[in-house]
Amino acid sequence: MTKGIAKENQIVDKVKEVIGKSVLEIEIPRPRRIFILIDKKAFGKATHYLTKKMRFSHVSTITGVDVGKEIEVIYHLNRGGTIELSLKVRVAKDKPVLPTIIDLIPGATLYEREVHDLLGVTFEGHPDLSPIILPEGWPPDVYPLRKEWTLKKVQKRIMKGGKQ
Amino acid sequence: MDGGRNLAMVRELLKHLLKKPATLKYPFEKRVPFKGFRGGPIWDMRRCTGCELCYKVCPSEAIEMIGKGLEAEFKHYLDRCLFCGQCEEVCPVNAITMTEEYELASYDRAEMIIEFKREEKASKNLSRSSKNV
Amino acid sequence: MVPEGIMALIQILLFPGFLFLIALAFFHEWVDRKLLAKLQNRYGPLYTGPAGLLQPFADFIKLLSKEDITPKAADKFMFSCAPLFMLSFPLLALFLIPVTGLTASISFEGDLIFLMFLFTLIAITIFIAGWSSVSRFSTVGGVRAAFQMLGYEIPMTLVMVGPAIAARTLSISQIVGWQTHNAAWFIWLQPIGFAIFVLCLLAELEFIPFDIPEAETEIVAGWFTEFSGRKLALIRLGKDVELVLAASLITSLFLGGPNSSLPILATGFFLLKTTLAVVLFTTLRALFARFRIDQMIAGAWKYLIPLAILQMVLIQLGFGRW
Amino acid sequence: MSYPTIRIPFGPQHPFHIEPEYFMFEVDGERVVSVKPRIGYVHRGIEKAIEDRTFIQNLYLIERICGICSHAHTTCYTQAIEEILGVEIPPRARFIRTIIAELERIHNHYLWLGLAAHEIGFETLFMYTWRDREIVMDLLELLSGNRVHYAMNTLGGVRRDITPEIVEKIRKGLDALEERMRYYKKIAMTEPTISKRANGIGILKPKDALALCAVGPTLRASGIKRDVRADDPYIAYSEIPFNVITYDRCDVISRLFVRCDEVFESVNIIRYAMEHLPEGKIRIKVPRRVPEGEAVSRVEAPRGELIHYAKTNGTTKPERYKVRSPTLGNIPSLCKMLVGGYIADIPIVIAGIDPCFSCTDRMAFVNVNNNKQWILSGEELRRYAIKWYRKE
Repeated sequence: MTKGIAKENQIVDKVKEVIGKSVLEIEIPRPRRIFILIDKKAFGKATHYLTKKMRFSHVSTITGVDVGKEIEVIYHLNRGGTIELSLKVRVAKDKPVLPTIIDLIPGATLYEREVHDLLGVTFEGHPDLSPIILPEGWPPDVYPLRKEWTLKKVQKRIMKGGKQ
Repeated sequence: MDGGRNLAMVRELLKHLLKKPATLKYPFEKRVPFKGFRGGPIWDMRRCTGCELCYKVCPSEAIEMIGKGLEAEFKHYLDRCLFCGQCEEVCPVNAITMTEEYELASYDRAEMIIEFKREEKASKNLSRSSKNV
Repeated sequence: MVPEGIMALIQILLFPGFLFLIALAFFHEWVDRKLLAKLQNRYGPLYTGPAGLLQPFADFIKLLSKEDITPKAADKFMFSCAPLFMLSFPLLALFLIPVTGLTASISFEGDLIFLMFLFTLIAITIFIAGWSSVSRFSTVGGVRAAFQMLGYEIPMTLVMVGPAIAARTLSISQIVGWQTHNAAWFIWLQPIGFAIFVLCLLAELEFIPFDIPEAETEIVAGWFTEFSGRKLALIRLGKDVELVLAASLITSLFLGGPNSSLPILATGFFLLKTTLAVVLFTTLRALFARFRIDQMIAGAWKYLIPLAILQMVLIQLGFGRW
Repeated sequence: MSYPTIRIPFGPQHPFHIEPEYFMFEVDGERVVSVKPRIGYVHRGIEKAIEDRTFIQNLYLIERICGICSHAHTTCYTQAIEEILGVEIPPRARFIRTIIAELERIHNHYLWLGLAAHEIGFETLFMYTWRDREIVMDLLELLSGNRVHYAMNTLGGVRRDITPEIVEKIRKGLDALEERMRYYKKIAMTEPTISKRANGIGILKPKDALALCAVGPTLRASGIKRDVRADDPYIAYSEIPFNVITYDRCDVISRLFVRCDEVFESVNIIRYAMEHLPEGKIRIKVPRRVPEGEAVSRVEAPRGELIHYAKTNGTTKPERYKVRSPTLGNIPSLCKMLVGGYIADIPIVIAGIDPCFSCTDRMAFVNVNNNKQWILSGEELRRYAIKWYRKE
């Protein structure tokens, strides 16, 4: 499995040069797939470097995962349709704030709004974080994809108090 | 505006004057589904050993078991069934077969529940007991 | 009651009058739907009456029994009058067309002009219907109907006057008489005029290439979105009678109309030719996609009007005269 | 002198949408000034529902994300789970999956052609294309037992094999499909009314397409050669020669041509795959419990790049499962195309990207209204109670 990932290793080495110290985890499970977990501090520099210099200009999507105390936001970036680099950033659950990447990739507007709707991560600089998926009368503090909000808890909340 | 009248379309239109319509006069003419079509499933209660595998694997919980082991009887909820064939596949004794019946709609949800009883208790165990057989 | 009065009453109410025309309207709608279905490789209406013949009538009855909702914000008076005008204008216009012989029920010098005036009234009724049912879709539909009228009105009028000049009369009955005597139909004498007239009638009837005012995929049902129940039934009947009007206008102006004075023969010819005209409309309907409103008007002004003027010039030079 | 722009709502219920989506248009006369999309009306909360179902049950839930590209979703799902399991499915299964994927692409493109014709008011073409679509649906029913949800994919391979006489029937069906599509492409090129409504409409320049991350035929119609089947090959696409179709006129008519040519490509792919169908098993046993891990899997669905992200925690249920369907990727570019056009162009431009809103809305939360009605009726209340007590 290692023979096919020469290009991937190159990319990882270049990324290490630029933001070496704040790279926490790197994983290349198979050809054309890279997972990099970086510290929140180096997020701005990393995204700028990847999108502009390394030409990862296509964002396939942005995934939000509730990992207990923190929320992990994964940016699935793509170069030339082939290599898919998943850039992972962890954000504290009580203060989930991340800078937006719309200036780098305009196409990410809806994905950021989606993560905002469902997990409560606010993206600074995003022009319009109004709900895109959830219905109008949705209580603002209920983030359905968070683990603490189980199906039944949300139903109770919606039927009892929340505006619907 | 009516300049480039294209003849391909005109020829095709006139050809259709002679063609037989492609649509069927349903419900008078019905289309027979192909072999292997996944229609409403039925249980063969003589073979069933009550192993609960079909009940566990059903993605939409459309199968309800009453009783245990060899006395187990089934209530199949047609309105929840996905016709995915997973129960037919997982049944170790091939008691479940997917029929080729697709006209399963009904006005009353009660009729959409089909019971499969054991042999000695009721006569019509093999065939369906609800109206829309 | 003087028998002659009864005869007039029968003429108006029964034979070439309302009953006959409305039955003809249903029949033509049936022909249109069945042929369109045949061209599109499907059956069309089947179960009501022999081969679905009574389907249009059944639709009409069904609509009569449906609930009739008037939008709260609508202009009540205009909203309820529009369907009535929509039905009465084409019916009135049909009395100018000779059906059972060489002269129509009402025929006077200049009834062609009166007919053109009725056509414009129909278009205005459509606009009023759209405007008075104050919903976004119908307003846009009404405005589009008005735009479309600007597009097809001028070429249609120019082309309708063609046969009048050739026959040196402004009465439809006399145009028909002229064609029968000289045994020369205007379709051969003024082919360009005939083509333009058919296209303009398609626009007037709002059939496919020009069904912009009721483009279902853009503005739901355009100007008659808000109508339901009895009002919708009247509007649909009005549109069917309009189809009969268009077909009979083509028959009388360009296909020589009922070219014999014997009532039975005349009506037979009239029915045959109008049905042929409807078949022509349906085939065109199955052939095209819908234009955009700006394309329609641009096309009308860029192509139809110059061609109509060319036709007028040809007639003056004596080609269309015989 | 700017007139006050009036706002025309398109949706959520509108005759030309097959699904409820909602666009609020600011219109100045007939010109569109601004667009504000609002989706989420068929929001069934599939990702949350996935988290409390087993992997086998999820197979059928994910299949129902979309009616037309159901096979693409299950292929993506089974690929992701098989990658985490580290399992390699037999080559015959890979070829059968490719055949079904390409048949589904033909089915989607025929359906789209009919819808586009309906959008511009061409009823006859709509009727013809949907009649010919029956050929490919019959093939799929023959192969998998169902016209739409084929349920061919399962973890570890496919559920039904292809017998020689099915291959023969497919070959005959493909000839008919190819010949009809050639005719429709000729119509699209010559018929003046179609080119009037689709030529130069809904322009998306390559620069915008890349910046707004457009996917699939919408991207390829702006001249950019991007196709997951070629760039990031999966199942059997690395062993089958085919070429990626691009047109560079960036408007609705070039999207139509891209899709027409893709049908020809799919037909050749299926023919090649049927000739080189390897022998052997069609599925292998897969454990119920999936080890901890994560995977990103990408598939070229008929509408564009479809991406799934799976995260598992060693139990029989996935920890987190993210689905991003192609339509969500195309909505920003759609808004760019719509601004500046006419009202009359809105349906055909929206139809241009072949939106599938059931895919787009499969996100996170169960729609409570359905539940509420669901609970009130007696039978459901009883069954819900049984399920509830069995859980406690």
